Amino acid sequence: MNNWMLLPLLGTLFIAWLIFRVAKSVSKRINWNQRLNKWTISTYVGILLLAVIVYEFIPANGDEVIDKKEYQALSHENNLFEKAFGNNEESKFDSKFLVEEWMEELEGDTLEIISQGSTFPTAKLNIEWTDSKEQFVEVKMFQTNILMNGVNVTGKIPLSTIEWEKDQLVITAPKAGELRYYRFSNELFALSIGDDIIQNRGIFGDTYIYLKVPKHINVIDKNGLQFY
Amino acid sequence: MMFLSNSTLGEVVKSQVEFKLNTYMGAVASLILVQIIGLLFSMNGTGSSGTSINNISIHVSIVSLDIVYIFVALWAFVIGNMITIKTNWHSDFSFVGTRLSSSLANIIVLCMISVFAGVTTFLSNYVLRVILLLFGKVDYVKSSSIFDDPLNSILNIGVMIAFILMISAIGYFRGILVQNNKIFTFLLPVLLITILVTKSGQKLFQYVFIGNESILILIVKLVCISIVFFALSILCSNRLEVRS
Amino acid sequence: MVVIDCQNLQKKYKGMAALNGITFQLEDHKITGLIGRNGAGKTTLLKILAGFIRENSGEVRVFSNKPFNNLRVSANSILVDDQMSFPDSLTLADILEAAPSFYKRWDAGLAASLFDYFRLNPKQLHFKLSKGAKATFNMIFGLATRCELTMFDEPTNGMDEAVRSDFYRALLKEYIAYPRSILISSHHLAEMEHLLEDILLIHKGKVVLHQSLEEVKEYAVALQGQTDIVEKLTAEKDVLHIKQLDSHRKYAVIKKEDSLGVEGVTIQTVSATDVCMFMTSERKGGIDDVFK
Amino acid sequence: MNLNADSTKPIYIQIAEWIENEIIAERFLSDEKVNSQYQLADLFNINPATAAKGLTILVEEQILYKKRGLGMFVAPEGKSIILEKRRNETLTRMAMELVLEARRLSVTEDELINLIKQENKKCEEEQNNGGN
Repeated sequence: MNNWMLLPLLGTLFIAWLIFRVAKSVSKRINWNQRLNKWTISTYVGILLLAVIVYEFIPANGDEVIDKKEYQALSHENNLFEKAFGNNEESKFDSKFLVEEWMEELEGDTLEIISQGSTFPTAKLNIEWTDSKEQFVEVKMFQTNILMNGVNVTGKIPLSTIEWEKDQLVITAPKAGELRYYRFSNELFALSIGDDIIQNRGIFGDTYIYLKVPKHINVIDKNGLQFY
Repeated sequence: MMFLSNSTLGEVVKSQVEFKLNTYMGAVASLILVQIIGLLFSMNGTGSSGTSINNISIHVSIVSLDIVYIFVALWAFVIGNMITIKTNWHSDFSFVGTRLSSSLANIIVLCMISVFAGVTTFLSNYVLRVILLLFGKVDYVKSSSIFDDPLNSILNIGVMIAFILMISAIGYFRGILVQNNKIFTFLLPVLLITILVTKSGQKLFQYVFIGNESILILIVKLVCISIVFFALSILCSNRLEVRS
Repeated sequence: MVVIDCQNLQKKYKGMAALNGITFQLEDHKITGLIGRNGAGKTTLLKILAGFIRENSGEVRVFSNKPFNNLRVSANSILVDDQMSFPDSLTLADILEAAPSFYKRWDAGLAASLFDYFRLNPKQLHFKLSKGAKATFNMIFGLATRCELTMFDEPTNGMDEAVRSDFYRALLKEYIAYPRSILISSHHLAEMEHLLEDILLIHKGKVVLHQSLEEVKEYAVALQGQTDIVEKLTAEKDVLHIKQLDSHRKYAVIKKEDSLGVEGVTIQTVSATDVCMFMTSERKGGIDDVFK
Repeated sequence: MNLNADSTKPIYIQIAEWIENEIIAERFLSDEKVNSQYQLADLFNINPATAAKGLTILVEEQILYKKRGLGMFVAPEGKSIILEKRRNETLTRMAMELVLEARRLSVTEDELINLIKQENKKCEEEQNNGGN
């Protein structure tokens, strides 16, 4: 426990204390009688119980929080893929991550890779050099698992788009957007015990682009997308 | 002929508990206000984590009990303290009672209030859930409800009750000390800060509150601490003079 | 039967002796007036008897128990004073409703009719009452408990004249209907003298006199007449009070004796109030001495 | 009903006298029950013990007698005792005052006796006149 960590806590306590002070002086002025008190308390308890029941009947329009085992499995898949990707072991790529693949014939001897729409790279790129003498470049795009607070949001994140323009591979980041979720907890955040905390269940997957390029082609990677 | 009525300690404590529950009804009602303020502060989530992937920022707002709980804990301290103020302590002696019976009745009432506060705090979360789901335009993650994991819910309620009880016990103890000697008003905060700042004090805190293997152990620890404070309070109040 | 038994009771506040060796016994079912000047120790004594505060030394027994922290004493005694407090959140009606579960002999009918008679507002909060209304309510509460030992500390403080006489009347009626031991402290002896059976006069933390009221009334006589004759009569006697009336006449109070009839001196009775006043005054001449 | 609290007479004596007056006025007849100490206390707003003391005096003078558990009753000869007593006490006292006053005014004993005789004659004449 750090001493500085106490400061925001003390701040909160101070604000709460102020609220108490005000509430106290206000309540002194109101002449609460016992009947009103009893009525208030029972009404409040009634509302609470009603809320519990109503909550059960609100249809679930959201995702479930995945459990620990599933989280570990997904995390493992991502790790395996990343390793294989870095080692150019195409055979080990998990086919479920594949988003799309195609071939493109280059006109010249250079391939320029351009990343736009974002100040930082939105995809990871790796190149496998082939012995082919032809002008064909093979492209595969992958997307690995993304988890936030135990929610699988993989399908909800739009991917970068890839376009060919005269020997240029243009990777455009999706338009800036926002995903907002509420997750309700029965527990005290401050008291979460052990290392199995839902808040920690996050996997930050990526978009991967795997190119097979003939050796004689010169690749210009201005934005440094290449993965080493 | 004298007609002396004999009351047993149990009878007197029972009457005092009933009387005090009636007396502190307003204080219990104030808990509702406290919880509502806490809920308003919790509207935007008590904790949130966010990250940005592919230009998309993802926010998960966690609506937990923490903010409400901080308010309620403070409330519990104030209530524990309030029970010891002169009018309340002295009014016991307008009726039948000894210092022991008053202390026991106060402790029982604090236990009952703590249970009420713990349970309502836990349930107040559901009011927020319903309000956010019905009136807020956001996606939400289907989160566990009481019925999904009853055992865990009960343990969570238990730890809340135990925490509130402990804080009210501390508040009560503080009140009794101040009734004994006004100097404690200043002495106790100084003592608390000293404990929080020193290494050994922090170790003690860590031992008690952090790194518990299970919630159950934490509950047991909290209840034990409460018992210690209550026992000290009984000892300190047993010589307290009234209306002097 | 003895209700209160004090032996050499002492109590100090911050080094100052409030009670300095009080010894007396109180028989049951008597109305006793606890009389004394301000600071004589009346309130301290009553608080010790009620078990509110603890004596420093000496013995105190109420119903043969030490009153401090004793349930039996608490259940059978009540001390009504202006410091009597009730929770701020309860109305007067709430308080009266809560009382029967504590006091087994609580007389709800009496409480209700006195409450009506004195036109108290049942929805009023105790701490918001005026001084007089508070005293009236406390008095009603004290009477309705029907405790075997009922103690009043300056009960009429703040009450107006009409309420005072109503209070004394109510107290007497209650006492006749349900006899109990009543101890009333006051420095206005005259207004409640008719009620009392005994007087317990204390001064500077000590008991000066504990006798029946009639005895106190006959305790002393006043001699009034020519200075030289009065002086001759009171020579070698215990003079309680002496006052020069004019240039040749004197007024002296002495303990009562027979055969004082001497020409030139009139003999007058001395009221209980005056006896108490003379016995607790510092100087024989009273305030007049100061202006000599 | 009020007693004279400022009177030099003790309250219990005033109580005793009140009962005596009631007996003389025949509001209590012989062998009839008189007010109990509690009734007297209530009536005169005094402590019952004081009232009891007044009753005790009358019992000692045999004006009243006590029946255990029932209360106090007027003795058959109660009224005559009171009259006798009053005659003795009151007249003696008045005679004393008369003598003192006469001395102060230098009136001789014979003159005083003559004065009394005169007064007595006047009274008798008035009674006779009234009778006719």
